[in-house]
Amino acid sequence: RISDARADDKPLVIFAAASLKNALDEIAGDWVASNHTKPVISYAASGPLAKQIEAGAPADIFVSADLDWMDYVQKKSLILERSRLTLLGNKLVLIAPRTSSATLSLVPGANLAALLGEGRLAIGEPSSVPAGKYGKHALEKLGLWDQVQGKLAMADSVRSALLLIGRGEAAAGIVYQTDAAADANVRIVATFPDDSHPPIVYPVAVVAASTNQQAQPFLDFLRTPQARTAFERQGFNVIAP
Amino acid sequence: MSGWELLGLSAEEWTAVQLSLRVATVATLASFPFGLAVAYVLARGTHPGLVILNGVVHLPLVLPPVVTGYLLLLTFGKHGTLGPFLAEHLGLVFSFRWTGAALASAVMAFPLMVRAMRLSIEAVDRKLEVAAGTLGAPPLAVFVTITLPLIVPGILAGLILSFAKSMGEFGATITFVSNIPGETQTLPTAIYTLMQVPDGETGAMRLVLVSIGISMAALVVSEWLARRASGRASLS
Amino acid sequence: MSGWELLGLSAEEWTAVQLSLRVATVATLASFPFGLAVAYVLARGTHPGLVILNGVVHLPLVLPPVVTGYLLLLTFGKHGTLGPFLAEHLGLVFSFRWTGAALASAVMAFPLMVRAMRLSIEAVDRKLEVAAGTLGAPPLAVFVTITLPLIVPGILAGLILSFAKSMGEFGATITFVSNIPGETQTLPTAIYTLMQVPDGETGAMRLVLVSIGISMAALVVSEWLARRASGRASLS
Amino acid sequence: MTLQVDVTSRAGDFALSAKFETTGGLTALFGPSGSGKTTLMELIGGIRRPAQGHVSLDGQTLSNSNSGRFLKPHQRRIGWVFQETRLFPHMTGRQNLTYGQWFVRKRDRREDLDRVVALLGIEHLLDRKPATYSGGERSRVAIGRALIASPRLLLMDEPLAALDDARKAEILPYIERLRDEGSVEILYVTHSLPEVVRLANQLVLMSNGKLLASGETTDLLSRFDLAPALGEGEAGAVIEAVISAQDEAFQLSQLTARAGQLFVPTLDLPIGTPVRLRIKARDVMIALDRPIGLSALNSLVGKIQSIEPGSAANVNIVLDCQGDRLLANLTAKSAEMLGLRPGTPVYAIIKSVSFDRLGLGMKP
Amino acid sequence: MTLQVDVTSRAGDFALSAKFETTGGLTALFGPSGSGKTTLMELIGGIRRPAQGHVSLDGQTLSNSNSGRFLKPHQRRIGWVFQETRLFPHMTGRQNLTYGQWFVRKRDRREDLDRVVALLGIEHLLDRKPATYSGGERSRVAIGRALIASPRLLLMDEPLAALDDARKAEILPYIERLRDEGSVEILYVTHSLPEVVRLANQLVLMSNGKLLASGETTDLLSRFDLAPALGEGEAGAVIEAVISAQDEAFQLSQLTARAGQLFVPTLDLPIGTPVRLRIKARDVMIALDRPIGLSALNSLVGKIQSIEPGSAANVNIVLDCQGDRLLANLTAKSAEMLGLRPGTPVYAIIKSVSFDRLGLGMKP
Ligand SMILES: Nc1ncnc2c1ncn2[C@@H]1O[C@H](COP(=O)(O)OP(=O)(O)OP(=O)(O)O)[C@@H](O)[C@H]1O
Ligand SMILES: Nc1ncnc2c1ncn2[C@@H]1O[C@H](COP(=O)(O)OP(=O)(O)OP(=O)(O)O)[C@@H](O)[C@H]1O
Ligand SMILES: [Mg+2]
Ligand SMILES: [Mg+2]
Repeated sequence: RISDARADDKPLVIFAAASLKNALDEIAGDWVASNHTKPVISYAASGPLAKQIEAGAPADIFVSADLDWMDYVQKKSLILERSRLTLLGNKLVLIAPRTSSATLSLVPGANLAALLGEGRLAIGEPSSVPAGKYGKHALEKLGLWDQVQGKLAMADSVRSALLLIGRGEAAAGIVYQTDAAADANVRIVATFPDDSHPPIVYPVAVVAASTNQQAQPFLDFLRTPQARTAFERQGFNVIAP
Repeated sequence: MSGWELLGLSAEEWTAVQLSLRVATVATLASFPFGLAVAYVLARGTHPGLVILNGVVHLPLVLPPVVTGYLLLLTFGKHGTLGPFLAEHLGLVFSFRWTGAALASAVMAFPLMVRAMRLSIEAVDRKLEVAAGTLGAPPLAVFVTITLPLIVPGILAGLILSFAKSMGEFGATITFVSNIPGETQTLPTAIYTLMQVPDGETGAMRLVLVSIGISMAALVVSEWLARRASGRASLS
Repeated sequence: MSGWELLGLSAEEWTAVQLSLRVATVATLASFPFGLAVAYVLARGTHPGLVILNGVVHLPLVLPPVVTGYLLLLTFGKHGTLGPFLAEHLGLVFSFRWTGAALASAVMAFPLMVRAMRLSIEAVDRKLEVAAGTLGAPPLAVFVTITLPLIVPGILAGLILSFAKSMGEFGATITFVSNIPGETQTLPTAIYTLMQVPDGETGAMRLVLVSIGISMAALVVSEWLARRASGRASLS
Repeated sequence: MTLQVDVTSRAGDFALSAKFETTGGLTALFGPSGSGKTTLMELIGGIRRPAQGHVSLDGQTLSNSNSGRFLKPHQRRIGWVFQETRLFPHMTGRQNLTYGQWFVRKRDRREDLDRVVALLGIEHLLDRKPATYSGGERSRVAIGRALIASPRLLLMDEPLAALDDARKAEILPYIERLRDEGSVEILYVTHSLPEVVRLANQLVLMSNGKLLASGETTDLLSRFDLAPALGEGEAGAVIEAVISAQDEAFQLSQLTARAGQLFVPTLDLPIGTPVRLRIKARDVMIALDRPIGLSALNSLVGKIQSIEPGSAANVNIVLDCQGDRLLANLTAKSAEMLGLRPGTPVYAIIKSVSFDRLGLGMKP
Repeated sequence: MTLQVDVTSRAGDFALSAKFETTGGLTALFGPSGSGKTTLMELIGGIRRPAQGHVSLDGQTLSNSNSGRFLKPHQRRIGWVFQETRLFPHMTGRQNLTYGQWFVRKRDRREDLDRVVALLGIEHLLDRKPATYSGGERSRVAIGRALIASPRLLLMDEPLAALDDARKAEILPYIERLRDEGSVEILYVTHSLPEVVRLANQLVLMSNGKLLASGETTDLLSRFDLAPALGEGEAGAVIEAVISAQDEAFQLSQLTARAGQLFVPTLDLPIGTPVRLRIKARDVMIALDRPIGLSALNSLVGKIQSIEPGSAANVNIVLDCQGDRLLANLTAKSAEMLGLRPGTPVYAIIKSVSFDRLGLGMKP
């Protein structure tokens, strides 16, 4: 059991957004290779993770896919504010099923409705799923929101949205570039301009209650070139210096 | 001022309440004949292949709901295995429709419904069915006049379990038909969404109470019906 | 080469398999006495207050699993209503421990277990219990020697439903005790994680098959036991 | 109507084999508890599948292990009065009673609810569920239910066992009528010999899964060798007679048998009707001279045919009364005191009141 | 042991009220189907709660509607043989039989499994579950189960109804022994008058929820006014006698009653034993002169006390034979032919073989 382990080889417990699994698993491997104890990573949606930290979860590091939930825990002084760092960035793309030949350039006034036709636009649930939140913001900024508001299919995660598009249920959708690039069933139609939405970032921080000496070193490890390669291989851009 | 305003619900939430009722009712009633048939076959059949059917029936219980939702998508989606066929020949379209939510609920609740009915069927004294046969009743008539009335408790239990499960089903539904207000946004998906927003708990709890209220009402009705039925069947 | 390598599982996944088995078994067995007691009271009791108990038992079915998980967090968490008390006086710690996963599973499966057992208890011929009483058996002895053996089918159904549900329970578990490999990462949460990343489906489906395999084995055993029990009880 | 049965069956340690044929009317199935009577009925009714053999009714094969033919119970029109009644617990008395009517064609319906209800005295049960019936009330409703279904073969498994004599006496004439109307054949299990005598034209004796004997009731009941199977004190002769006069003043019927004239309690049947009566061996006294000043009305002239030791203190005497065979059961002491030997001419004395109403009826 | 009952109860339309007291031994509960016998037993056994009244056994109050006292069945040590047997379906015969033993203190145990099993002939059922038992086998196991539980009051609800006469004859002496040992009181429902005569020292007659009469069996059975309740052809006198000689050669016992000497089939009891015997009215003949050359061994000297019209063609004659009251049932025609009047001196003729073994036994 985690709490019973001796302090020196007590593994790090990382609460991380599920979308980072591939990259973080690889980096964790590298971390072990450089003579550290294997960290324990609990992947879930950012919201539950934040609430669990609030409820006293034995986490050392919180990697959020969402600014709001990191702010939530910070406001409650559950993280070490000085350790907080904006680690990764991502891009938002408009995708369609692989078989689709639609084209569209994402400029104000573009005819997204025509691209959808009778179909729906799959998107993360805008109030709870970060990708949806960014997507809604971008569409509003581009003045396209009203065109599609009644045609949304709101998924519970960006992966579910991707699935809906990949299966051809939805005519198009908005997901992260990282997810779109890895899925052969979808085709990227266009990338949203960076200024159409707040920067897509993945903040990380050490949990305030953590007593694990390895927490800060691991956070530092996430900024090494080795880690950077791993993140980039999954399509993220590493923002942290 | 309408009822939902009294409850402090938004129009959208009120829609979700109505939709949930519809989805739960349709899911329960539409799956009932299938549930009953499967329960009967599992209770009475002797074919060794039934072990497969039994396994399949239990799958929605065993699988994480997202997986079930995923499999539903592969099967009943617009481009799924059965989806196009059903749409063309029976006019049944599930994708992004409340019918899809009902299907997801029905599938998730199916093992519960089947098990309750099966238990009741297994408890029926088969000597009574034999007696009905000797009075000239062919098998179907025996089922309708003897078996069915005797398993009313199991049927009611199956229906209420299915209804309650439908009121709470969320994972498979949202994966299968996503979350479209007015079409597929049921109470549980609305609650889930609220739970995912920082400080959304209060709003969620209000909906939770509505959901509990509906389910408890259904429960009380089902208990009352069961009591009536068993009161009719015996007393001593 | 170990079994899990043959199945193509990683060490972590194998841990999740073992943990799931443990969680499902403990959840099922530990909730059994409570389930049986509640089923008995609901089947036989006449107190009007039982309608409340009945409602509470059904709650985990009605509520979206995240809500149940959240309520568990509020109740049994480190800073929850009962958590500190239980930790101090009974040494029972649930928060972020496999025991918590078992608790979540047990709670989620409770309505299913109770209903199955209750249906069986209601089907017991009470004249037999009366007969046992006239032979001098006090109520507890009647329960153990008459009622219990007669409801074996319901007990087995309740146990297998609980076990299967535990193998698939995900929403309440991940909300309550997170998804910590080796501690709270069960098969369904592991599957969920894999479903959340690109190219994770293949891995997920492998785990799904493992999960199905385990559940089907449990199912077959339970059916066999049920057949044996009923074979013992009657034949004609 | 004829029922042909030739079956073997096995359940656990219990093996049954039986071969017999009936010629219509009512056939009693008689034998100790556990001898296989219910099992045999189940084989005939199609509730149990014979291991070997065949059953046919009126020429129609109901089951045949060679051809594999096996009609389901509902295809046989074989009605049952089950030993454990098997009433439908969720139905009222009325619904139970009329259940079978739904599945009979109109023209095959023979029984009317009201008549059956009145006969069985179950008016008060019509609107109640069986859970509150008494034991005998359950049997009565079960009998009614089977009757109203108008089967062509009726299997009755100890239908009157739970009833008092008064109630039995009301129902028996009705079963006789059923038997004599000829539209239904009856197989009747009972442990009561008076019922057998009264009702059965044929008798099948079972013991331990085997057929001990089968044939005409009259013949089997006159066989002293079957006495152990039939029960102590129940042996007797069955003779045939016709009603030759009615004495209305004293409410007696005078019968003429080959043996002579007999007075019996009045039978409400026309003069000339052939009847059958059972004279229990224990009710027959022997006198060397025609008795005078004795209340017994019947004395028949006969000759002792044989004297055999019976059970314990008794001897069984077979009398030949002008061709009618009579049995008498005396103490050995009496036989000795009177010096009875085969060939001794004697009078057989029988009280009129000793004719058992349950065992006296039309010739089936 | 004494049982005091004074209860009223109501179930739906059926109202029951009964007040009687027993003085130990075996009390028969007799009455038509639906008259409330089972209900009355349920009130005594604590399965049903009386609306009013009280039940006490041996001075211990079992229920009392005034004080609100009501012992649960398992606190009463009242055993049951249920009309519908209620065997435990999940237990073998052996487990069913020994079930009650777990709950009796060692010193209260009176019955031994092996003996009961042998008596009831149920060896072959010990390792089987009840589902495959025949009807009669179920009753036998139910009887055994109740006996082995060694209750202080045993309620037997038509325990022998499903059994053949041979089996009954084996079980009856055992019930007599139980009755005479005095450690258990028995309440016994039956529709068979011979069983009543043989077993019951007291009789409770029920009709339509009411107590028709209760008292000593001897007294009630001699009352012609109760004949309709007792059943046709079953009226008879019960007289008391002692065994005065044993005729081993002819296997007869000679009894001495006030009425005179009687020969009956041998009773395996010592000389001097008081016995009770029932002489059915239908088995008694009347002669004006002492008969000669007649096989009947018994002729008692008496005087006609009264002649009453009986059912149909019959008259009921009460005889006074030196203080013993005898009943005779003759046809009116015989009575007329013999010119019988009250006061006429007559001989009552009775065949020895007509004494019913089922109805002949030690004075209870
Ligand atoms: N599966 C079985 N294994 C062993 N014996 C069995 C099985 N099924 C039935 N028997 C036996 O077969 C015998 C015949 O049963 P059946 O019910 O035909 O008797 P019955 O003549 O109707 O007796 P009763 O008059 O008591 O009703 C019984 O002794 C019963 O115990
Ligand atoms: N709830 C009820 N409503 C109406 N009548 C009832 C109810 N319960 C019992 N009775 C009636 O009470 C009467 C007495 O039943 P009980 O079982 O005591 O009869 P019994 O004397 O044992 O008859 P049997 O010899 O047929 O077993 C029956 O006529 C029965 O129908
Ligand atoms: Mg039988
Ligand atoms: Mg009764």
